[in-house]
Amino acid sequence: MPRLPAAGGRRGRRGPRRTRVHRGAGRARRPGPLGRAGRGGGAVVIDLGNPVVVAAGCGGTGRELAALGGLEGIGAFTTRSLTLNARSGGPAPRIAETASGLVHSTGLPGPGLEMFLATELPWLVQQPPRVVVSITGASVAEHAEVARRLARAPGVRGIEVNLAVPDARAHGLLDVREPFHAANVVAAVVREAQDLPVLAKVRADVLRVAESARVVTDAGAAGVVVGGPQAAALPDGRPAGLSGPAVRPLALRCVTEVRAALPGVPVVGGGGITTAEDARAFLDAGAVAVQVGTALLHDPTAAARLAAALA
Amino acid sequence: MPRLPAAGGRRGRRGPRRTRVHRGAGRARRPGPLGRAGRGGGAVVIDLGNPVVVAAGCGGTGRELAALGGLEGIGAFTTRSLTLNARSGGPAPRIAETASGLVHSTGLPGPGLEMFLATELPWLVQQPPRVVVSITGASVAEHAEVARRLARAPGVRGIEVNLAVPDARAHGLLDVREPFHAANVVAAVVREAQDLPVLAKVRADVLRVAESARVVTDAGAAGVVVGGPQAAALPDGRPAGLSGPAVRPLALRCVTEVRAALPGVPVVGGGGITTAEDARAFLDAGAVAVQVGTALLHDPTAAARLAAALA
Amino acid sequence: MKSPLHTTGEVLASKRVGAFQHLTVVAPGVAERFRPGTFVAVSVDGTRLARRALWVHGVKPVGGYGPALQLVVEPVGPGTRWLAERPVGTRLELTGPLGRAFALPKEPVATLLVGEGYAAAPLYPLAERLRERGCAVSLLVAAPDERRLLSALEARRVARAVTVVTADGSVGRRGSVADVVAGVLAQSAAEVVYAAGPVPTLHAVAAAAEQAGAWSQTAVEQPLACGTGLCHGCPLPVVGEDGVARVVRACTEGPVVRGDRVRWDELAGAGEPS
Amino acid sequence: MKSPLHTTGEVLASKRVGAFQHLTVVAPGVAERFRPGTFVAVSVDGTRLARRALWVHGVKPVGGYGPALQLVVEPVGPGTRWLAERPVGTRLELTGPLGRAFALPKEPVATLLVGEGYAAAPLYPLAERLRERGCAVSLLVAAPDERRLLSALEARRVARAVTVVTADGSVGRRGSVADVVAGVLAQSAAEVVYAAGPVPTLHAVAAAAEQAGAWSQTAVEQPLACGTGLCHGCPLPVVGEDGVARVVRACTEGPVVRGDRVRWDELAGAGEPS
Ligand SMILES: Cc1cc2nc3c(=O)[nH]c(=O)nc-3n(C[C@H](O)[C@H](O)[C@H](O)COP(=O)(O)OP(=O)(O)OC[C@H]3O[C@@H](n4cnc5c(N)ncnc54)[C@H](O)[C@@H]3O)c2cc1C
Ligand SMILES: Cc1cc2nc3c(=O)[nH]c(=O)nc-3n(C[C@H](O)[C@H](O)[C@H](O)COP(=O)(O)OP(=O)(O)OC[C@H]3O[C@@H](n4cnc5c(N)ncnc54)[C@H](O)[C@@H]3O)c2cc1C
Ligand SMILES: Cc1cc2nc3c(=O)[nH]c(=O)nc-3n(C[C@H](O)[C@H](O)[C@H](O)COP(=O)(O)O)c2cc1C
Ligand SMILES: Cc1cc2nc3c(=O)[nH]c(=O)nc-3n(C[C@H](O)[C@H](O)[C@H](O)COP(=O)(O)O)c2cc1C
Ligand code: FES
Ligand code: FES
Repeated sequence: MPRLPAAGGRRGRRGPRRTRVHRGAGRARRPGPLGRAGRGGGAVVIDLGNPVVVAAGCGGTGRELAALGGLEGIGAFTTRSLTLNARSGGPAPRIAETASGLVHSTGLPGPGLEMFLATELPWLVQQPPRVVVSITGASVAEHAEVARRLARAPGVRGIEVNLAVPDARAHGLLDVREPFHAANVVAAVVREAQDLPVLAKVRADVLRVAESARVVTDAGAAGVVVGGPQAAALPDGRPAGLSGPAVRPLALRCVTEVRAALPGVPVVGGGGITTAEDARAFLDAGAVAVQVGTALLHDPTAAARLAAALA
Repeated sequence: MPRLPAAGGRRGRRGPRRTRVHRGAGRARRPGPLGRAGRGGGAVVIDLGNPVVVAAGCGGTGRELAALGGLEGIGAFTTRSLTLNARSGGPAPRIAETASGLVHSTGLPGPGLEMFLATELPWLVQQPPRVVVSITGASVAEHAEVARRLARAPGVRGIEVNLAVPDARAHGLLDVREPFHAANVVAAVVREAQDLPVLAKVRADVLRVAESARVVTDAGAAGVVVGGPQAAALPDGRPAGLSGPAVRPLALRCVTEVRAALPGVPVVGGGGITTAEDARAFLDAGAVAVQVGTALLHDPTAAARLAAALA
Repeated sequence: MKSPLHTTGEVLASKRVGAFQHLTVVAPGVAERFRPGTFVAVSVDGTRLARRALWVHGVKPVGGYGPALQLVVEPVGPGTRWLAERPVGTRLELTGPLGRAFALPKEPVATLLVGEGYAAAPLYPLAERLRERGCAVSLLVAAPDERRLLSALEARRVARAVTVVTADGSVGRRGSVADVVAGVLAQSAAEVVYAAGPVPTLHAVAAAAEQAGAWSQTAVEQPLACGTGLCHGCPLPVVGEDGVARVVRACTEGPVVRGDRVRWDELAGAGEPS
Repeated sequence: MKSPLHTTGEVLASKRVGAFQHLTVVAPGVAERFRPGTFVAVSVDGTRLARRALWVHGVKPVGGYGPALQLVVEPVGPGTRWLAERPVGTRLELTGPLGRAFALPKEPVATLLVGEGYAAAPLYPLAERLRERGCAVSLLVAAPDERRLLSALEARRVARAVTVVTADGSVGRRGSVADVVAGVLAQSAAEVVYAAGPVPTLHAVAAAAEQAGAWSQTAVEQPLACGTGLCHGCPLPVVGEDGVARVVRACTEGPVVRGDRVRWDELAGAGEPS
C-alpha cells in the first residue's frame, strides 16, 4: 500500500516518518486519455512529510498557526482555496455553531493568486511543513490559469483542486457536482501543473464518491482527498457546508467506499478528525494521511498535538 | 400551504391543532402514469393529528413509550419498518455513539407483518396518536404484499415506505438508491394501499433529494418524509446510518431543497430534532410536521415535551 | 408491575470504595418501584446520546428525601468516569427501574447467588428479599482483585455461606467462578441459582446449574443505546418458551433471563441471523 | 510584539457585580503579553466548537500565581452563561491575547474613552497606560441600565472627567452615546478617541471624531468562530491605507481599527462583494 512508498521523491527534513501519495505500482495505472508520466517517467508522487495535514481553509495564512506553535511536527499545510482574482467572500454571518459541527459559508475569501505568490507563499515555503496549494475558480479556464502559474512557483509541493464546495453556485464558483465536470477540471489542471502532483478533493457524497474518485484519477490526479464539508444549510436557509466531528462517520464511510472500489488510489481522509483515535480510524481504513480542519478552529494546536501523538 | 388544510379527513380526538399531509390544491396535481384519486375523488390526505411524529424505528412497539408518558400529546406514531416475515436483525454491536450522533445498523428486526397485526397493532390503534406503519422489504413484490394486507388493517392512518435504509444491501433489503427504483416501489405500494395514504421516506441526499421527492410523488405518494439517517460507517467499517443532532443541518438543507423544487408536495421533516427551536426551524422551512427519532433514545419524553412546547 | 419513570435525580453522596464509586441518588418514584435485577439508564456528560446502564445496588432511606438509590460505578470509559467524578448536588437525568427483575421462588428453597465485580450489586437486595421469603441464601462473590470485590463484609450479613474468589488471589480463593461454581452449588444444595457478571461467567453458572438440575436466572449485560426498548440495539439470542430461536432486546425482555434459554455461544455475535 | 499562547487557565475567583460575572483567571504567559484592546478566545461547555471572545479588563497579580486576567462576562447565551456559572477551580482552554491592541499616541495628548456595557472593559487598563504616558483621560461610560454599567466607581480613579449615560436613566444622564458624544468630545478637547461597544455606538463615535478632527480607534465586535485568524468567519469591511475597499478579519486585522477606515454602513451585511 502506498503509505510508505520506497521510490522517488525529495528527502524530508523532519525525521523518518514520511507519507507520499502516488499512484501505487500495485495496480496497473490506467493511462486514460489524460494520463501523464512524472519527471522521471515514473509515478507522480506528492510528498506530505507525515500523515498529518492541515485542511484547506482552516489554517489561515499559516502565520497565525505558526505563532501559536500550531505547525509543529505536521506533515503538510494546505492553503485556503485560492482563485485567480481577489475575493472578498460572502456576507455575514458566515459561520454558525451546530451540534458537534460548524456550518460555514465563507464564500472563499482570498487575496487572489498574484498577491498570494508575492506576500504569503515565500514565507510559507520556508516553514517545515510541505506546502500544498488549494485552488478553485469560476471556470475550467480559471482553474487552468491558476495551475499554470503555480507550476512555476518555487517550493510548492502539490496542487489540491477543491471540487467539494457545497455552496459553489451561491458564490459564483464553477458547479462541479457532476463527476464528469469534476474530471474536466482535473484534466485541465493536470495539464498545466506539469510535474506538480495534483490532488483532487472530491465531494463526500457516499453514493458517488467512488465514481468521483475514479474519474478524477483517470483524469490524472495523483490521489484524492475525501471527506470535505457535507452540503447543509445555515440557520437562515442559505446553502453552506457542515464540518467537524458531526460528519466524521460520513467521511469514514466515504473513505471506505473509495478504498474498496479503487484500492490503488491514494486517499487522504478528513472530516471531524480531532483525536489520535479519530486519525487512526481513517488510517486503518486505508487513508495515507489525514486532514485536520475544524479541530484547529477550536484548538489551534490540535494538528500539532495529533502529529506528536502519531509520531 | 398544507399545514392546516381545510378539507376532508376524520375529526381528531385531541383539540384543534392538527396536521394533515396531502397534495396541496395550490398546485395542479400531476396525474402522472401512477397517480390516483382518494375516496372522495379529491386529494389523498394523511392526518397526523399535530406536527409532532415519532420517527420509525425509534419508538419500540409504542408500549415502552406509553409506559413512560412518552406518547402524550404527540400527533402520530410511526412503527419500526416492518417486513412480511420476521427478521432477527443484524449482529452486535448494532449501535455506536459518535459526536452528537448515533451510528446504527440494526438490520431492521421485527416480528413480521402477521404477528404485528395480531399482537401490536390492536393495542397501538387504541392510543391517542395516529398510527402510521412503516414498511420495507427485499423486493417490490414484498412491499406490495405488505401494503395489500395493511390496506385491510383497521385503524391504520397511513403507510410510510422506507426508501432510506443506508445499509439495505448488507441486510438483504431491496436497494432503492436509484430514484427510479424508489418510484417503482412507491407505485406498487400505492396501488395496493387502496385508500390508505402513502408517505415516501426518501434518502436525505442533498443532491438527489428533490429528484427523489418528485418521482415518488409522481408515483402517487401523498407526501415525502425527508431527513432519515445519513449513510455512514460503524467504527469497524460496516455500513450504517448516522442519526441525531449531528445530521440536523443536512436534513434541514434537504427539506429546503425539496420545498424549493416542489412547493406543492407536503414534506415531513426529521433528523436530529430535539428542542422546540429545532422543530420550528423545520416548520419554518416549510415542513408540515416533524419526526423525532434519536432524541427519544436519549430521553423517552422528548417528543411529548416537544408537542407540549409547540402546542 | 408499575411503570418505570423518566425523571431528574440528584447525587446526595459519592464515596470511593476500592475501584468503585458508590453513588447515592435521590430519584422520587424510582426507588419505590425497584425490584432486584432491574437497572436505571442514566444520561451522561451533557451531549453523549447513548445512555449508561447501572444496576440498582439497593434502596436506602435518606433523611428528608425518602428512599434513595444506591449505585455502584466502575469508571472504565468516558460515561462511567464522568459519573464517578460528579460532585454532590449534581442533577442526573435517569429512567428506571428498567427491565425484568429476578424471578423469586414461590417456595422457601435454597438459593445460590453468584456475582462478579460491580455486577454483584443487584444480588445484595435480592438476598434480602429471598431471606424475607425464608429462602436459604449462599453467596459466591468474584472479582479480578480485592479492589473490585463488591461489599464482601456486607455479604456475611445477608448470606449463610459466603465464598470469595479473585483472579489474582488477593482475597479469598484464587480462581474464577467457572473454577468453583459446581462445588459451591453442590455444597449449597441450591434449587435456584442467580447470577450477574460478565457473559463467560454467566455461561459457566448456567451450565453448572443445568448439570445440577437447578434453575438459573442470569442478569445479562449487553451494550445498550437507550435501555428503554426503543432502539433494538441490544440483541440477545434466546430460545423462546415455544422452543423457537429468536433474538430479543436485552434491556426489555432482559436483563434477567433464564440461563437455559440463552444461546450463549451466539452471544458474542448476537443477532446473526439464526 | 510577542505571540499569543494557547493554554489552559484556571478560574481563581468568580464574582457577580450587577448583571456581570467578573472572573479572575490565571493563564501563565497570557497576562504578561496583554495590551489593552486585545481579547482572549475561550472554549466553552466541552463540545461547543466555536470559541467565545472576551475582552481583557485588566491584569492583577494574585498571590502565589503571578498576574491573572480579569474578565467580565455578560450571560446572554449558552456560552456566556456556562462561563458565568463556572465554580472556582474550573480549568479553561484559552488562547490569547489576540488581535490588534489600541494604538497609543506618541505625544501626551488629551484623550476620550467611550465604552458601553461589558465592552467598556478594555478601556480601564487603557486609561492607566495613557496616564502613564501623560495623556489626559476623559471617560464616557454608557449602558442600558445601572446593572450593566461597568465599574463606574473605578472610572473616577482612572479618569479626570467621567460622564455616565444610561438608556433608562437609572444612573447618570438618560440617553445614548450618540446623544452626548459630540458634546463630551468638545469638552474633553481630545485629539484621540477610543471606543468599545455595539456597532451603532462605535459608528456614532467615529462620526463625531471625524467631525471634530480627532483620530478614533474603535474596538469592533463581530461574531467569531475561531478568534485566531484561521476561519475567515468574521468579515469586517474597511477601506485600506491604499484607499481600496476590502474585507478583513475582525479578529486578526481588528478588533481595534481606525474609525475612519470602517465601512460602517456595510457592517451589517459585512462581506457582500464590494
Ligand atoms: C443492565 C446493565 C447494568 C449495568 N450496571 C452497571 C453498574 O452497576 N455499574 C457499572 O459500573 N457498570 C454497569 N454496567 C456497564 C456500563 O453500563 C457500561 O460499562 C457503560 O456503557 C460504560 O460507559 P462508558 O462511557 O464509561 O464506557 P464506554 O466507552 O461505553 O465503554 C467502556 C468499555 O466498556 C465496554 N462496554 C460498553 N458498554 C458495555 C456494557 N453494556 N456491558 C459491558 N461492557 C460494555 C466497552 O466495550 C468498553 O470496553 C451495566 C450494563 C448493563 C447493560
Ligand atoms: C472581540 C470580542 C470581545 C468580546 N468581549 C466580551 C466580554 O468581555 N464580555 C462578554 O460578555 N462578551 C464579550 N463578547 C461577546 C461574546 O463573545 C458573545 O456574546 C458570545 O459569542 C456569546 O456567546 P453565547 O454562547 O453566550 O451566546 P450566543 O448564543 O453565541 O449568542 C447570544 C447572543 O449574542 C449574539 N452574539 C453572538 N456572538 C456575538 C458577538 N461576537 N458579538 C456580539 N453579539 C454576538 C447572538 O447573535 C445572540 O443574540 C466579545 C465579543 C468579541 C467579538
Ligand atoms: C471555515 C472553513 C473554511 C473552509 N474553507 C475551505 C477551503 O477554502 N477549501 C477547501 O477545500 N475546503 C475548505 N474547508 C473544508 C475543510 O478543508 C475540510 O475538508 C472540512 O471542513 C472537513 O474537515 P474538518 O471536519 O476537519 O473540518 C473549510 C472548512 C471550514 C470549517
Ligand atoms: C436505532 C434506530 C433505528 C431506526 N430504525 C428505522 C426504521 O426501522 N425505519 C425507518 O424508516 N427509519 C429508521 N430509523 C431512522 C429514523 O426514523 C430517523 O429517520 C432518523 O434517525 C433521523 O432522525 P433522528 O435524528 O431524529 O433520529 C432508525 C433510527 C435509529 C437511530
Ligand atoms: S438498548 Fe435500546 S432497545 Fe435495548
Ligand atoms: S473568527 Fe476565525 S478568522 Fe476571525
